[in-house]
Amino acid sequence: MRLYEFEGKSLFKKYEIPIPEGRTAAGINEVAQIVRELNKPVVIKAQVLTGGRGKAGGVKFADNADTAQSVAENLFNLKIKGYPVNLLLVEPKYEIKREFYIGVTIDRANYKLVVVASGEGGVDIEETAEKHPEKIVKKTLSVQQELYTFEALEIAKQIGITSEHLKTVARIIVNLYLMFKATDAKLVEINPLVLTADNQLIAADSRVSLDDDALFRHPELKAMGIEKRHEEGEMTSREKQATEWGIPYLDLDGDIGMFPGGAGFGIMGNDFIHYYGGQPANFMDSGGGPSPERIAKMLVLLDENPDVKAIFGARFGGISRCDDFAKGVVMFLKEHGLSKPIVMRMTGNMWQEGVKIFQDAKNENPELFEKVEFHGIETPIEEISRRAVELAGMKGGN
Amino acid sequence: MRLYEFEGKSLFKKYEIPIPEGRTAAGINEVAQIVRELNKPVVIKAQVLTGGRGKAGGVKFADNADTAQSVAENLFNLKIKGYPVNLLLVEPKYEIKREFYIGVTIDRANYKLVVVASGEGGVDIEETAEKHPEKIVKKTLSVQQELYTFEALEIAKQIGITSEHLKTVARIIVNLYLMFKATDAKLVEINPLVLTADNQLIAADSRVSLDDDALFRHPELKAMGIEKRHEEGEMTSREKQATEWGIPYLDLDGDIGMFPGGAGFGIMGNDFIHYYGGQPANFMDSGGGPSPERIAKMLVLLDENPDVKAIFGARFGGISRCDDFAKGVVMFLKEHGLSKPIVMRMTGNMWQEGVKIFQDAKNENPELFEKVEFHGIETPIEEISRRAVELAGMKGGN
Amino acid sequence: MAILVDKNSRVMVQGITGGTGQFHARRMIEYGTRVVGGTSPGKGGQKVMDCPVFDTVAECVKETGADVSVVFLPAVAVKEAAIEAIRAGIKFLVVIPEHIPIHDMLHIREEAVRGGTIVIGGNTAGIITPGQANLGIMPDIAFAPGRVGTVSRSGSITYYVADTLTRTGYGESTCVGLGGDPVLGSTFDEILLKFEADDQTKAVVMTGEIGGVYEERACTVIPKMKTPVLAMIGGIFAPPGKRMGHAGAIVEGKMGTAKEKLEMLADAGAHPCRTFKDIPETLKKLGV
Amino acid sequence: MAILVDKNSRVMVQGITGGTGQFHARRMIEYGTRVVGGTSPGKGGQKVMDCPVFDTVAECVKETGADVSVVFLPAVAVKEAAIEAIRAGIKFLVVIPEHIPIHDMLHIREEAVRGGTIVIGGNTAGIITPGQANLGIMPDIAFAPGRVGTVSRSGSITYYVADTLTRTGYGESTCVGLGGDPVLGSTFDEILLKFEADDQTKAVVMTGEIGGVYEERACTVIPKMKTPVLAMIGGIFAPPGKRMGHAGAIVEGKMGTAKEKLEMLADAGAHPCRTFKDIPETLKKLGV
Repeated sequence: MRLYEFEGKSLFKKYEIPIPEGRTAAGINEVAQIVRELNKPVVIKAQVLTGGRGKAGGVKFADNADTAQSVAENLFNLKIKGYPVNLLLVEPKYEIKREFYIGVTIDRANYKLVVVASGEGGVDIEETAEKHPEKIVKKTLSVQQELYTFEALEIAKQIGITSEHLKTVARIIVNLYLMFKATDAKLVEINPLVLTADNQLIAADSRVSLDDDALFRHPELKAMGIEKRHEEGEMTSREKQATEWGIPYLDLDGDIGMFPGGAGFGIMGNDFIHYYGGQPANFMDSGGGPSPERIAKMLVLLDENPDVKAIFGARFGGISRCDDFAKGVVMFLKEHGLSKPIVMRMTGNMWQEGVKIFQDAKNENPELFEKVEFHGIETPIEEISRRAVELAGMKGGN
Repeated sequence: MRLYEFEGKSLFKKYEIPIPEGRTAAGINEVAQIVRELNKPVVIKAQVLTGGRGKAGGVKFADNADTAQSVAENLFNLKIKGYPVNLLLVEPKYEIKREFYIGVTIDRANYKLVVVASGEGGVDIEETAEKHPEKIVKKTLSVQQELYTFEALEIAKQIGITSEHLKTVARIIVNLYLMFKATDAKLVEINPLVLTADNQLIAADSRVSLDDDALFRHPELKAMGIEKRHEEGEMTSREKQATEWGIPYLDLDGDIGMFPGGAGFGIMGNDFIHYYGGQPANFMDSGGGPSPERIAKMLVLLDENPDVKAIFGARFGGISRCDDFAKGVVMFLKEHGLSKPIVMRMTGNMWQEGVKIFQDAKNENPELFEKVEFHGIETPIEEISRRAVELAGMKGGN
Repeated sequence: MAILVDKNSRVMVQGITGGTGQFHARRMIEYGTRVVGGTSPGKGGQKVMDCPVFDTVAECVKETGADVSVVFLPAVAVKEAAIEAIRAGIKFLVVIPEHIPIHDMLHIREEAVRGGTIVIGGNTAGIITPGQANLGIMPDIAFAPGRVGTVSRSGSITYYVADTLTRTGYGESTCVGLGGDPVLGSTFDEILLKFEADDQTKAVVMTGEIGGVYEERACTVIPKMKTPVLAMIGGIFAPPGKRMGHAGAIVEGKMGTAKEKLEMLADAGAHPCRTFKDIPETLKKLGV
Repeated sequence: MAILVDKNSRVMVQGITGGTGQFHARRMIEYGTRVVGGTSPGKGGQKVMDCPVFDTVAECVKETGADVSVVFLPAVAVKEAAIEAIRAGIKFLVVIPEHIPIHDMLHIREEAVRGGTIVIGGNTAGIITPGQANLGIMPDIAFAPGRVGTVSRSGSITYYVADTLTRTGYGESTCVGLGGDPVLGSTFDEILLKFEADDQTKAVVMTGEIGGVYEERACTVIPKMKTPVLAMIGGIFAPPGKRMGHAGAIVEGKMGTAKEKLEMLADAGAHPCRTFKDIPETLKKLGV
C-alpha cells in the first residue's frame, strides 16, 4: 500500500530525516492561509496515489497567497491519471543546488534488502540507472542486518557527497533504513534529497510503500491515520466496501462479473473471458477458506454493480470448500435475490456436498434458481467462459 | 543500578508480564486507603534497594485496613541492612499453589545472555542451584539473538509447567527476554512467578538491574522516573552530590579521605591504607581526563566531610594529565581553602608541568600550601600511604 | 520416483488441533499420506486422528521421525513456526497460510538456506504426489499418478492444470504450489531443477502470473533442461503490473507484463500455452 | 619480541581529530609509535601531525596498511567504531573510552571473534611495548624495555607496577591494559597465553580487582604455563562485591571476594603480591 507524499514525510520526520515545514490543505482558502503564515514563495503539490504527477502538472509554484489561491484552484480541478486531487501539500520553495536519490527496497528474487543511492536524483533516476549504471550505488543487506553508519558513509561518499555533508547524509541513509525495517516497508524513497542554496539537506519528496500484511503489528501507523489502501490510486466506493468485508476486489471496465475461486484463477479467468471476446467488470478473490457469509457478500458486490450484465462463477474447492461455497450462494439467493444471469462451475474439495446443497435448495425454491446455470466437472472451464460472454451479450439478458 | 520492586514490576507490566494490582504508599493512611479500595487481604512490602528483605521482616500480611495501618507503621520504622523504609508496596494476597523462578542475566566470562529458570522458585533458589543443579534450566543466547516462543516453550516444559499454562509461561519468558534486551538490563528476575489457587500466573516479586552506561539511550525509563542509582541501597547525600558532579564516589566508615587517580588505584589505594593501619573514608575515581573543576570538586567532597581527618592524594598521570590535576588542586586551595592535612604524590603524563603549577602557586601564596605535603616520583606510594595514616592519627591534626 | 514428497515421507502438521489444521490433516491421512504427528503448544499428549500431538516440533521429530511439515497457523505465527521446523531438522516445509509479512519471509528464507530446508509457500495450496502423499489443501479429485510435473503460483490453476492432465491420461508425477505471496520460500528455477532430476517426470507445466519476480529466474535454467517445460502466465489482459517505485525498477529490473514474461519463457525454450486445452495438445506434439 | 604491538605495527587512531584523540596521537607519535593515519568522518583529506585523516577505517587501511587501531571516541560511538575496524581487517583494536554499554561490548566481542580481531578495553589505558610502541593514554615515564610482561584491569595500577619494574631494573616486555569496564574485549587467560608464547617475557605480573569475572578465567591457564605469573588483586579490604541477584550467582558462580580471588590464583600456581614492593622481591626469589 502506497502512502501519500505528506504521510511518507511525516514518517521521515519521525525518523529524524529533515523535511520541509509544509502543511496540507483541502481547500483554496486554507492554501492561501498557509502561504500567508509561511510568508515566502511556495511549492504546491497535488497529493495523489500515483506517479508522474509533475509531468501531469500536479506541482506548481506561487510567490504569494493570491497566486497560490488561483494555482490551488487549478490543481483541485486537475485529474492525474484519472484520479481526482482532493488534497494539496504546501511547502516553502527551496533554491536547489543539487539533487540526490536515496531508496531502500526488497530484491525479492534474491531475498535481500537493497539500499540504492545516486548523485543524480530526480525524475530521471530510472533513465540514469539504465544508461549510466555506474552512477547508481547499491548495497545489499540481509533482513536481519543493521546498516552501520560507516557503511552509510561509504554510500554517501560514492554518490559524491562532500565532506561538509557526509555525516548528515550518512545519518539520513541510516535513518531511512531503520524506518524501512521498523515500518515493514516494501519501498522507501527520498527522491530528490535536495541540497539547498543555503546548504540544508532536505527530503523534497517521499515515496513510501508498506506491507499490508504486516500492518497488524504497527498500531503506531494506524494512530498516524495510515490505513490499508491500494498500491496506486484511491479505492472506489465498491472497493472500499469489499475491503471492509475482507474481500480482495478491484473494479475494471467490463460487464462480466467475475466470481472465481482463488486469486490465481481470479487473474487467469479474466484472460479466458478476453479470449472469448468479453470484458470482465472486476478482479476478485475469495481469500482462503471463505465462509458462506463472505461468498454471499461477493455476489452482492457483483449483483449491485449496474455495469455487470452477467456473472461468471468458478469454484475449484481447495481450502475453499465447495459445501461452504454452495451454502453462501444459496444464502445470497434467499436473502438478497439474483438480478443477473449467472453461469457457474464447481468441483474439488467437498463438491458432492456442494451439489447436494444446491439441489436441495432448488427443489425447495425453484424460482430462486431461474437465472442460475450450474455446471459440474463435466463441462470444461473454457465452455463456462464462452457461455458467460454469451449471457452478457444477450439483449434483455437481465 | 538496581530498581525498586515496584519499578521493576511497572516494567513487567509494560512488557505484558502479569503483576498484582498493587500500589505504593509513603504513609500509613495511604496504606489503609489502598486496602479499603482493594477490599481484600493484602501483602505489604518494604521497598528497599537490598536483598534479604523477607528475612528482615520487610514483608507482612494484613486482612483489613486497620491491621494494615499498624503493620505499615511497624514497617516504616524498620531498617533493613541499615537502609530506612520510606515506601511500601501494597498488593492483594494470593493463595499460592506453586512458585517458579525465571531470570535473564549476562554470563560475562563467556559473553552470552543466559535465561535461567527453575520449577522451584522462591528465596531458596540459590541453594537449589547448588544442591540440585538438575532443577535449574539454562539457555544461552547471543546478544544478537531473539528468543523464540518454541525455545521458551522448551524451557517452560523443562521446569515442569503443565499443558494448561505452557503458552502463558512461554509468553512470559519471551517477554522477559525482550524486556532484558530493550532496557539494556544486566539482570531481570521474576522470583517467584506464582501459580495462584485460581490458576493465575503472576510475577509476585521483581529484581531488575539496568546498565547505567546505557541509560542515555532510554529516555522512556527517565520518563518513568527511573534514574541512576546504586546497585544496593540509596545514595547518601554526599554520594548524590558526587553523582551530580559526575564523580564516582562511595562513602565508607573511616577517616582518611581518598583522593586517588584512576578507579584501579582507587580500590587498591584503600588496601594500602589498611595495610598501614588506617581506615579510608571513601572510594573515589576521577573518571577519565577530569577537568581542573572536577578535581577541585573532588577535594570539596573530602574537605567538607567532617569524618575526614586527613587526605591521601595520588596521581599517576595517564589520560588524567598532571597539569590539569595541579590546576584543579590550586583552584580548590584558592577558592575553597583546605581544612585538613593532605599528603600527595604526582607522576606520569605532564607531571613536570604539574609540578611547575604547584611551585608557582606556592611561591605566590605560600599560606595556601600550609597543610599540603607534596611528593614526586622519588617517594614510593607505600610511604605516602603510611604518612596519610600518620596524619589522620595526629591529635589536633586539623 | 517423484519430487520432494512420496509415500515414505514422514509428515507432521504444525497447528494440527486448529479447525483448518484438523480438517486438512484428516484429508491428508484419508488420501494415504503418512502423517506421523503434529504440534500444538499446550496440547502435547492429545491425539488427532490417532496422530500424537506435541508441544514442539523438536519433540515431534524426536518421537516420530518426521522429516516434512505442513504449517496450518495464522500468518502472524508463521515466522517462528518455520524457524522452529528448520531448527528441528525438518527438511521440507509447506507453508499454507497467506498474508505472511514480507520481512518475515525474507528471514525464513535465510534460515531455510542456512538450515538446508526447502520451503514452499506462503499462500500455497501445498504439494501432491498423486497416489502417495497430499500435503496441504488440494482436492484429490483433480489428480492421478502420471508423468507430468506441475509447478504453479496458484492453487486454483494447479487444480485446473492437473484436472486437464488427469483427464487426458498424462497424470502427474508431483504438483508443486509455489504460493501466491509476493515473497516465496522457493522459486520456479529451484523446483524445475528437481523435476529435471526426476526419472518419472517427462515434462513440466509451469504456470506463473503477472506481478512476480520468480518467472524470470526460471529462464536461467530452462535452456539447460532436457525435460520439456510448458508455460502459462495469468494476467495477459490485465493492466500492467505496478512497479515498486524507482528502486524496484533499479533493483528488480523492468518487471514484465504477463505477455512479456511468456515471451521471455518461450525465448528460453519453454512451450507457451494459452488455455488449459493447449496443454495436452502441446504434450502430444512433444511426444510426451 | 613482545606481544600484540611492536615497532612494525601500523597504527591508526579512530577519532584522530578530536581533542583527546589528537592529544594522545601526538604523544604516541612522539614516543616513536608508527602512527600511519586516522579517521574522522567528514574530515577525510585533512592531516593531524602529518598523519592523513580518512572518512572510514576501510579507506585508512587501504591507503596506509594500518593493522592496529586505537579508538578515541565517545562511548556511544564505540560499538560501530569497533565493528567498522573489525570489518575493515584491523587485527588488534584498543578501546580507550569507558562506560560502554554492556550489551554493546557483548556484540563487539562476537564480531571480534568472528573477524579474528583481538580487542582490549573498554576503559583501558592502552598497551605499551616499551621502546617500540605506546598505544593509548599511558605516560611514558613509567616504562622501560625489559623482561616482565604486565596485564591489568586498571591503568593506574599498570603505571605503578611498571614504575616498580623499571626502577628495579627488570623493565617490561609489553604492558597490557585489559580495561576497567564490567565486560571486556579480552580476558586475562587470553593475554597470559600470548606472554607464554613470547621469548622476551620471563615473568608476568597480573593485577586484578574485586568484582570482575575474568580473574577466575586466568586460573584455567596458569597451571599450564612455564612463564611464572605474579598476581595482585585490589579490593582486599573492600566490602564484598555485590552479586548480580540469584541469576548472577547461578550463572557466574560464587563471585569471589578479592581475597578469595588471590587465594584461587595462588592455588593455580600464581605468586601473590600485596603491595608493589613485593613484586621485585618475588621476581628475585624466582630468579627472573
